[in-house]
Amino acid sequence: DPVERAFQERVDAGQKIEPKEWMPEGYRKTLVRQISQHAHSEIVGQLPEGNWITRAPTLERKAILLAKVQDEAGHGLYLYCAAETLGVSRDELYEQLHSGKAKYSSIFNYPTLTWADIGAIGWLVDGAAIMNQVPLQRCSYGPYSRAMIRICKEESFHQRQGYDILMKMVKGTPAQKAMVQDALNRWWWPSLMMFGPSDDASVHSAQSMAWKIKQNSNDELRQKFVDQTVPQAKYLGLTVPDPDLTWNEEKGGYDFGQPDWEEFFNVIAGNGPCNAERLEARRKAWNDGAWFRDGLTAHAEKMAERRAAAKIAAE
Amino acid sequence: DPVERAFQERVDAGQKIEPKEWMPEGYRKTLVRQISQHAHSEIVGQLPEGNWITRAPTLERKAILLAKVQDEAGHGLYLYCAAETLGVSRDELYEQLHSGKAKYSSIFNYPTLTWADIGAIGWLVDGAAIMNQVPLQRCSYGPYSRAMIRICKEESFHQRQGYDILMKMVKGTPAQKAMVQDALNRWWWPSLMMFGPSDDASVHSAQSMAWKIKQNSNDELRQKFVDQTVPQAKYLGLTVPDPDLTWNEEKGGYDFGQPDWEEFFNVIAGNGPCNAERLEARRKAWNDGAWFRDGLTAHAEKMAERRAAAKIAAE
Amino acid sequence: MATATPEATVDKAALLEFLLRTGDNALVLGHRVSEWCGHSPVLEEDIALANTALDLIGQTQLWLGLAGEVGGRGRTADDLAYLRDGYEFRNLLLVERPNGDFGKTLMRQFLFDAWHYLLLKALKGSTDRRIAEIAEKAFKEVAYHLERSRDLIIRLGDGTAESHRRMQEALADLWPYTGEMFVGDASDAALAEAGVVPSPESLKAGWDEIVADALAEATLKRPADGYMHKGGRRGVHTEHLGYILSELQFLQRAYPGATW
Amino acid sequence: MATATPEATVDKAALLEFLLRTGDNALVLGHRVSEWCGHSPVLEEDIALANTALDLIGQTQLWLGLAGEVGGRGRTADDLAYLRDGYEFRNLLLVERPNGDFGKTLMRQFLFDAWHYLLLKALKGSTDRRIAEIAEKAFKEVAYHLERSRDLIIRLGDGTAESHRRMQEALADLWPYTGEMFVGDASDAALAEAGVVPSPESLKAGWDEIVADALAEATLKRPADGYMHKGGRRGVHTEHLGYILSELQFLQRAYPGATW
Repeated sequence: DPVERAFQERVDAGQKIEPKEWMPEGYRKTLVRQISQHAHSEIVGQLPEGNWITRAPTLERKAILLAKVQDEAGHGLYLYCAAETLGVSRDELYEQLHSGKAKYSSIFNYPTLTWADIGAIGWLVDGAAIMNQVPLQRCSYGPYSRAMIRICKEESFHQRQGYDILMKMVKGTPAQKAMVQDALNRWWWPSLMMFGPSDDASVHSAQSMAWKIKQNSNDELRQKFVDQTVPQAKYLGLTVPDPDLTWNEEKGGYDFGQPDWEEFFNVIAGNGPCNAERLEARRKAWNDGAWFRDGLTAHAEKMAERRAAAKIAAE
Repeated sequence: DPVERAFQERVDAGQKIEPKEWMPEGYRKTLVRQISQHAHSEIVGQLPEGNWITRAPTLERKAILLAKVQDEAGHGLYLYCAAETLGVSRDELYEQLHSGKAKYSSIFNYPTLTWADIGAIGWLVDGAAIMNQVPLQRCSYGPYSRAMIRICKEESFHQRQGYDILMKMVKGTPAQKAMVQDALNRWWWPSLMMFGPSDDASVHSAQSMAWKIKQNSNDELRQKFVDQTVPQAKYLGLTVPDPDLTWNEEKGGYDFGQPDWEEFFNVIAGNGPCNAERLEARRKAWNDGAWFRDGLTAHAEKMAERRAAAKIAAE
Repeated sequence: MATATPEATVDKAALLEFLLRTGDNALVLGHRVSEWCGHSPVLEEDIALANTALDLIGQTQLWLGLAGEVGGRGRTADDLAYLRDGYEFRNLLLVERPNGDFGKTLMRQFLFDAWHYLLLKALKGSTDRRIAEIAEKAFKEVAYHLERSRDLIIRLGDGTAESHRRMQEALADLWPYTGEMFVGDASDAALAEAGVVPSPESLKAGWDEIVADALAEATLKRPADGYMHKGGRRGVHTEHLGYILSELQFLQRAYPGATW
Repeated sequence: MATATPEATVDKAALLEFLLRTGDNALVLGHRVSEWCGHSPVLEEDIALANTALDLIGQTQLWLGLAGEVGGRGRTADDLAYLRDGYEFRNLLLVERPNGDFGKTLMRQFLFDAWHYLLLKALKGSTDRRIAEIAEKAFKEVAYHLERSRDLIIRLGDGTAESHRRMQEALADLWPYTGEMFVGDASDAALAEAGVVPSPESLKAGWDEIVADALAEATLKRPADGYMHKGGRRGVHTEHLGYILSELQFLQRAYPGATW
């Protein structure tokens, strides 16, 4: 197909594809799936962190956390807008989320149990997200690429703030330091899982790479994340909960153990500690808010009618 | 009317009136109003104390408070049963409570703001209640009289426990002692109001006295309460928040100021700090529980049918 | 740093009282608003509410920070927020009302914003430079809060029958908590006299006007001015505040002296 | 007093772990049940729930009291209840589930009671006399809890269509939290070996039977044994526990060292 070939050539040449241009149906579908999944993750991601806003330990930390969660909602907004350029409405995407058809990042199905978890999410979860997202700034689809540029800038700020929470805590009381180690123990493996299974197990990877929707393999990114994060853990005086972790001089990186992929697939299948609650919270927010959205719509319609009537009367 | 005269003679002679005996309609009505109001007070009275069960400061205090609130529910039960002997069902009485037609003791429209309030309720509110209730043990209506005998025994136990809470606190830190004084400041006047307005302002009093439903005047009981309570306050090292309080050697009792009767009538009219919330809590409990009560009823009917069918089959 | 300013002539206890009242309002309302995080009816509202809460927490830092200075016992804004018990809080009862449905949250916000806006506007002219400076910053934020909450209650009041009903109900529920905003005490009078703060009573006419205009546009009926609850400004709260504080203060209480 | 008993040969850490687990179950479930106080569907239930909570708090005092002795650091039952943070709690996730509607509360109670009953029954024969004595007392109470919760879930399961639906839904929601009751670790194994406690696995068959009987009578369908949540027994809880503790511990945390 010459059209498809021309499309691929533009992608190969590093040109951006824009909303009104022709694109293969598979490309569109893959993008919608990926962008909306990412958007849903930002939205659901408000919940585990929101869980500590009312309990943040200082006014400053509360303000920082509020600002962070606000940013995440903002990211969700950019991403839904990017998805909308592909011809799918935000309401449709919500419907997919609420029905359980669409996924969001499994990491948000883990609970935030102590304040150290808020630090760990910034450091590890945002850290892993950035690792995944930095290459997406160069994604072939223009609106997605531009959304990712904005998002990455804010995410690295969040990551630093997370690390800062932990830094303060490890310098604190023994109880605080123990909380940080406990948080690392619980978040380490789920963070590694955020890059997805080994690429041999991933079906969509090759085509996504060709389309420049995906730019690096899952294993590549995971390696990079481990190499970046282990020294940070050491700096905090923490022990990474992986007995197999060793420096491999030859490859210039760490060797490390495999996450529990059975747990990973279990969480994806809905059996994570918080899947039911996260989804229920989002459904409830949406359903309870129906009257509000209807109210605003009705008002907008009334105003339009009134303006039209006024216009006729004036003529 | 000779029947009525005979009735009055029996009352005068100190005989108990029992459910199936003839009684004047006014007597029945007054009793229903008074007993149900008392029953409702026990039920609504669970709420302000229940507010601190999950926050009780020690396991022992939590257990004591749970037992107390359980007793109050039990009192409610005796009293609804006593009212039922007068031909009015518990559901009818609930309906009157939920619709706002029936009253309950206004004291429960005040909030419990600190742990000291739990002590103050035991000491002052139960203390005033006992003062009101002790004479009712000799009430002319048998079932009510017997209910009051059981209730009074438990209430005096509650009063001692409340005083004990405060005793422990005034011996504690300055913050604890300040909490106790603050609780006395807030509960003193509402407790005096529990005896109702001065008798000149009370319509039902004379007839109720004649029927031995009521045995002492409001002012008499209030005086007795003040005389009993002021020394207890002193023993706790507290200041009673009444500038007019002075010992009157001649009458052998205290002279004291008037409660703010405007506040009293405001709270009765529904404007107390917690009226709306207390009533809403009771309504919600009742409405949310409809499916539960229906379920039990349906099951009981099924069982009755099954038993009947089994009986027929066996014949 | 504060003791050498000309404001030192003003009664310190009255000033502290005012700063606690103003800071506690921001803290407690900020807390309530932040409870919505991730649970609001649309994404734009999640963002807007987080933003409102953020502004209010920022204002809390300023007001309670100044209160700490004025109090002169070396207490920080965090000490005041996290280490006082309920009866030491001075916020209006209005701001501790439970969120209820989203309409009630918005109505509470509007009724408070209209007052907060007028208060800050007047405080910009305070004879106490420190207060005037905080008010200057907060006023800009709160002018926007008011614009937003006013707009939303109008749209929902004049929306569907259901949204109208909910807003009218929210108004009825919250109305008895608005009177407390306008009842001054001796401490207010002293500060008003010195030109440090407006007297609470002086804000009533302006508030009535803002509210009447918005309600008219929202097709909502202003409730009768019946009985008004009060107590928050002198530390007598509702049962809700205790639960707010048990969450808010948990970490500082459980790990005394730790830094975060 | 405890160190001279023959049980001193048993691993102290394992014993402490067991006592905390057992005490924390009673404490947290007692807390949840007590949240209903004054809000249940009928007066008789208000009384019954207060009674259940009371029994559980009483049991907490005994188990945590013994834990304090065994721990040997001079901690009382109150210290353990009020001064540990969430990750130090050892209760099952099941007991910290939110109350939900009354049906869910009853179903949680039944699923727990059936296990609790079997546990205590076995503990009556513990080689540790102190444990056997506590179990003796608690068993009588819990036998009654089970009788009650079993009876109610049967009546509601076989009641109206609506009550049946609610009970089936409650069962589905809570079922994934029942697996944790039967998964032992090294510490359980060591104690079981010494005859101090039954192994968690050994309670499964009896529980299955009690549950199957009751569900059949209740016309409820037993959910498939799918994925089971765990973590509570090793201190990894759900987000709910933190809120429970912020209430439960407020006074002890806010006024450290005060006596009540």
